[in-house]
Amino acid sequence: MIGVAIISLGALGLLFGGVLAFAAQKFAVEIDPKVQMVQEYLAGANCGACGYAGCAQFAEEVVAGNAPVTGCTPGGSAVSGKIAELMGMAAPEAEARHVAQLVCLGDCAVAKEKFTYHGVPECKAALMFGGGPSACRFGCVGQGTCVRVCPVDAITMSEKGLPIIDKDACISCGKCKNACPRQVIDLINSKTYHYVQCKSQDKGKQVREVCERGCISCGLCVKNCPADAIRMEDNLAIIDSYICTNCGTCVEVCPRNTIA
Amino acid sequence: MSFKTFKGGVHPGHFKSATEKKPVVPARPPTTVAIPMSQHIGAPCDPLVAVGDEVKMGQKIGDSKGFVSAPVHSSVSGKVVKIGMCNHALGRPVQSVFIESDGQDTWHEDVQPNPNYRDLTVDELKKIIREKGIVGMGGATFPTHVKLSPPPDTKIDYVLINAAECEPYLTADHRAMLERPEEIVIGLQLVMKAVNAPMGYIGIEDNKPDAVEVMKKAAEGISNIEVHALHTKYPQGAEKQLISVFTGREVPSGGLPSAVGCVVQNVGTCIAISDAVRFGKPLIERIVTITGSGITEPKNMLVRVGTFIEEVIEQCGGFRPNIKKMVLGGPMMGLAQPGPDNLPVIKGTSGILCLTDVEVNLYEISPCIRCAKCVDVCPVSIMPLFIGASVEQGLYEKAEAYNAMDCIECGCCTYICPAKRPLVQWIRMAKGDIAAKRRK
Amino acid sequence: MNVMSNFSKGFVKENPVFRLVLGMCPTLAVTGLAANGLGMGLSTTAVLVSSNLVIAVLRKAIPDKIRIPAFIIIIATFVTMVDMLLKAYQPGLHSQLGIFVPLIVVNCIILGRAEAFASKNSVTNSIADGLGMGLGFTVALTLLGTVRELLGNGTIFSVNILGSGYQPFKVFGFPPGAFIALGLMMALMNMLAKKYKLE
Amino acid sequence: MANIITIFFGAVFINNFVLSRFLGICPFLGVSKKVETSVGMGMAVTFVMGMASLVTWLLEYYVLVPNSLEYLRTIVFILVIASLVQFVELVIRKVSPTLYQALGIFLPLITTNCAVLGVAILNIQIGYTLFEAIVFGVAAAIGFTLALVIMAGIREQLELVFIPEHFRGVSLALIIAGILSIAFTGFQGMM
Amino acid sequence: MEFKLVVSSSPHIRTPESIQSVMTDVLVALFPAALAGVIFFGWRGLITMVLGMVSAMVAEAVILREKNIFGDGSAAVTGLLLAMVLPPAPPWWLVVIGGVVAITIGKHVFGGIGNNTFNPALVARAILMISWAGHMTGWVRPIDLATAATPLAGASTSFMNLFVGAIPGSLGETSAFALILGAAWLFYKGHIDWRIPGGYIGTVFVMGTLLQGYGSVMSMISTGLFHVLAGGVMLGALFMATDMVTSPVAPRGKLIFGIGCGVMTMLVRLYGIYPEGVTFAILLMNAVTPIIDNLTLPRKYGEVTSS
Repeated sequence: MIGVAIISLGALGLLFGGVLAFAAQKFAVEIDPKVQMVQEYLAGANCGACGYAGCAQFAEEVVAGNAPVTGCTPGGSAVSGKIAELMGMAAPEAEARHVAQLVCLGDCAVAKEKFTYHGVPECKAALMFGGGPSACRFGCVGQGTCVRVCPVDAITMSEKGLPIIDKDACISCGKCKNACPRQVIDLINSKTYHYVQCKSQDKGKQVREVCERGCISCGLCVKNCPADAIRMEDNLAIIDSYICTNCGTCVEVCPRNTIA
Repeated sequence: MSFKTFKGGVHPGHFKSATEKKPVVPARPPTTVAIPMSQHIGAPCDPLVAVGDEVKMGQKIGDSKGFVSAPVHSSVSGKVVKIGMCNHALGRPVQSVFIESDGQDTWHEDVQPNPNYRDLTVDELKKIIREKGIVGMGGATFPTHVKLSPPPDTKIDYVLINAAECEPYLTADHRAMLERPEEIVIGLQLVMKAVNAPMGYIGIEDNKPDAVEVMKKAAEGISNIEVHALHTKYPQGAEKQLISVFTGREVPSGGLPSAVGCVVQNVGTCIAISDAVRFGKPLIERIVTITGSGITEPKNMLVRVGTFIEEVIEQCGGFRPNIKKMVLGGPMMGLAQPGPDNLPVIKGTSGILCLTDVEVNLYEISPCIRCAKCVDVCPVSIMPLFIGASVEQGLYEKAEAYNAMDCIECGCCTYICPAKRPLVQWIRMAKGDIAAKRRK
Repeated sequence: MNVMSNFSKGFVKENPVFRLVLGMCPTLAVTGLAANGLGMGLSTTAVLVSSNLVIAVLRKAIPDKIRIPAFIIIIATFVTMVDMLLKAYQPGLHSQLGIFVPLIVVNCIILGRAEAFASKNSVTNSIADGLGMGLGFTVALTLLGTVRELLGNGTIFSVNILGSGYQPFKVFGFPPGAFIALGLMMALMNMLAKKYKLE
Repeated sequence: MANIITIFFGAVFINNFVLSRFLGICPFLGVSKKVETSVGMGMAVTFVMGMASLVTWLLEYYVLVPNSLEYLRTIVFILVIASLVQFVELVIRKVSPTLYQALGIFLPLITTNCAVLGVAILNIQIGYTLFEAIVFGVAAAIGFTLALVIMAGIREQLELVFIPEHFRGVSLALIIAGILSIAFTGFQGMM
Repeated sequence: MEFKLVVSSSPHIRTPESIQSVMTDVLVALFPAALAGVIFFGWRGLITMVLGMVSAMVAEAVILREKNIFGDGSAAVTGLLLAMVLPPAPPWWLVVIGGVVAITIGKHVFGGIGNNTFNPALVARAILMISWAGHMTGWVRPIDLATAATPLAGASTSFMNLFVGAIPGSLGETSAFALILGAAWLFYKGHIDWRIPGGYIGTVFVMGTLLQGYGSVMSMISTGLFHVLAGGVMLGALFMATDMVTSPVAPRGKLIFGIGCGVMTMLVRLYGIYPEGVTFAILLMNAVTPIIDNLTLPRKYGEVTSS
């Protein structure tokens, strides 16, 4: 009885093994070695939980950059870590965390508006009308595109029309920075140095006309910086993060409280 | 009495009664004008004058080497005081020539009447039309000489004159027909000659029976020009829809009207052509309807190009205090402006619409309820609801698949949407994005 | 990764049902009654632990090329054993679970853990992993079974809870209710995960 | 003949594999994001399930039963199906790259699709003849495809709307499947 | 300048219609049928309808954290429609559960108004039907409210009764006359298209005529007519299938949708174990609506057919 079972299973195994071995050689197709390596790491269950048709296709898509490295759910965190490493995407955690910072202070209390915008709530859309509703050419548009692109909902819109970034929730992905048409979001490590919360390259007089808090390029910070870390470029103070000693003098001397 | 109609379209209120009975009055000559170097679709002009130069009325002050372009002319005589940026109806400031008028309005020597204008050759005609800076005056401002130069192997069967004036509020074309019908007919004849077309049609919406009558009379005895009353429906005046109505032909997707043997011109353009060819006058003034509940005294005015809108408004008694929105053009396709300051009238300014809280309702955008009214009214049979939703989600490829590029931006979908969704704006965003991608 | 964390991750952080969305077929099919869910979960756990154990032991002996068929055979063997054991000692449960007992063999969790974990880790860790995942699966199935049984029948483990006056929300006992109940529970889990930052 | 139609109709609509028998849920949830993909998947499943029904039936009645080895059914069947699928995949990949792109890429996914093993075991449990078994296999796969395509259509459309955060993905898919399952109960009793 | 203007994209004028006005129109259109329900089934019918509307509206207001309980009016419509497909006098808790289920599972798990794939009222009805089949089939005769079977279950009745609605059946579905009256209002306002109800009713009539009306021409026509007037076809075709959110948007798609509903309804009636198939038919067609939508995109203006 047992003998029959063993023999038949063995025979079947041999048969299929032989056929497959034959087929694998006969019908061999070249595969990208990187794809093969990713496939090695995967759970290999071909379960489809990743949304792709099997492990092989998922591996291909990961290498092509279309699928997330964390896509293999049965493998869990261990597998995704290995794939990320292979793909060179492993996040270096040792370095200090740079989080998204808003570099504009122009909320509706301090910055003038040319008109009231009404329509599609996207900064890009608002900018199509006369250069946007904000009187400042460099200021935040306030339609909240960054709020919507944030994958972890770390950004909310204040009542005054400026985004508020939850620094603890920020994962430093940079999506908001890339989505902002006015580029008033930067990834900054605010613990180790100071930064200027304005992007206006207008002359001081023009800035005064449109905003109460913008950089008027008075140069006080440049003069007073003990480390010479601040320079004036295009009517805007810029603090060099490598030189800044985080002493805080510039914050004190700025007449418009633009530096944080 | 109506002629034929096209698929889709909406029936907004007319709102024309404020100005349709008011004759066109010339505006006060401006003291200073700002002439933008770009008043048309295509390459902007380079200034031909420098600060301090003396210019005369009708003098060419800007030109470009580009084919799709039209020169600009001074609308006053006087001195160039500044060449710099000036606000523009399309949103972005553009380079403009600021001229201080000397009050004399002396014509430039190039402006000479031509009594033998009927004997001009086709090429001469086209040259005059280009040199005098004629562009489409319905609002799109496409250079007219380009429209009159179809690809060499196409035969033009019809010239269609869009006298529908389907935009609510506006009456500039209506008044032009009542007051200058002969010039329109002459303009049409010149266009027909320029493109060698055997037949010309003038289409007028049937809510202007007086204009239909006047035009019929003006065209009486001319065998190859017919005047027709059309259904009152927006967008009756849209190029593609007008062609369908008259000829039953459809302009292929992405193609030009000449592909189906048609050329479409606006009433105002016909008058401008007649002026240019017969009297040598370049396009330096146009009829503008100033209306809406936000203006003290609605009027039809003959305004010089470059006149600041502030001055025009002032001549109409100024804004009422409850003004909420100022639109250049009609309410369906016109562009809202941040304000009247430092903003000149240009060749395409058909109307200045001053709207108050009554009309400007700041609706909140609701989710689409798929009522499909936008599908029913869309004159080009695309799916505004899906395109809008795709763009809302950032799925521009999907928007392209739903034929976003075929949209004529007439605004019917947005007008009809009970959920108050800004469909046209989304579609415009999609078109911008797709066009940018295709250029790559 | 120590033994303890390998064991505990299966319960919440990488719960096979609620977080990884694996093994949906038995999850939906047999959870009309809490007891069935428990039985199915334990059977799966047994297979998972034993196959993880054997594969971890043999991981160096099995040639790389034929490892997947080898794993399948090992798993199928244990599934057949569980099938026979259930039939012998729990015939009622066996007939309730029906076709889903042999189908444990194609449960993605088992082959997935075998390939991704047991074939690369030590025996102790593999057992911990299998036990954790299996019990996480069991807990999820029992929970779903409990909810469905309570709403759809007014009982839990066949003990009447809601009294005889309760008019059962029978849909939860039927296939549509299985989908809907699991969908709602998963949304709840997503909410809790978000709240306690388990991403 | 009437029997065949009953089997077919029953497997496609009345006892739809996904919506009422809970077989093949993993790919149903995983591969139902695009209509195009779901059609390809459906075709691949149909092919494999037809083949699997044939082969496993032959094995059962010509190998297992004569040797009284029915208890090895699970092992043998899964082995056969896995090998069969892999073999077909290898062949298609070499022979026709286009067919592989349309169909072949889904094949690995099918090994662990419990619908395939399920159909093989059900064929034996119910006691179908060879022809009936193949019809049942193909019909079950068509039912699976139907559910998959409908689901993919709905999910494609739902891309255009804002789904509440916690319901995004599988959670809402399950609820939709539930409602679909209700709609399919309308077929009860037909035939 | 002292005033700040508004800038927005064109067009600058909008139709006065809003979601709220559309929903109000639907409520107005449902009024005749609701009134007929009250006339035939008495104050219990009224209570059921009020209960359905209130529970749906409260559920919606709670989910949206909205103080205005009427909101955009869609919850009221859902609640009323649900009540109209319930038996005249179900237990109160059944109606409340139905209203809540319709708004939550039928609507808000999809993201609220406009997003739901299935008709919320029918989702709720189907779930109630599966859960409490006994309560959901408690049919009574109009006026005297004695227990009775519906015409579809074999009870004989006259065509006049069928048309006016003096037959046992769901609260709001019996009176074809009142339903047509209400639908006429929606047609007039342009909220519904003839294609869905036309395709639906036409198919039911044709299939009833051909598949069951053996014998003379008279019997064929009367059988077809019977299938149209009995049960929920009128309510389903005029108010449920035409629900904008869950039906196709393109004209051709609407016709296909209507025909599909009709075919499915008749299949269930003639061959299934359920006497009535409207709910299943519409839910099933709701599910395939996205596919219909994608296959029936209208030909765009100036499309080059072959190049």
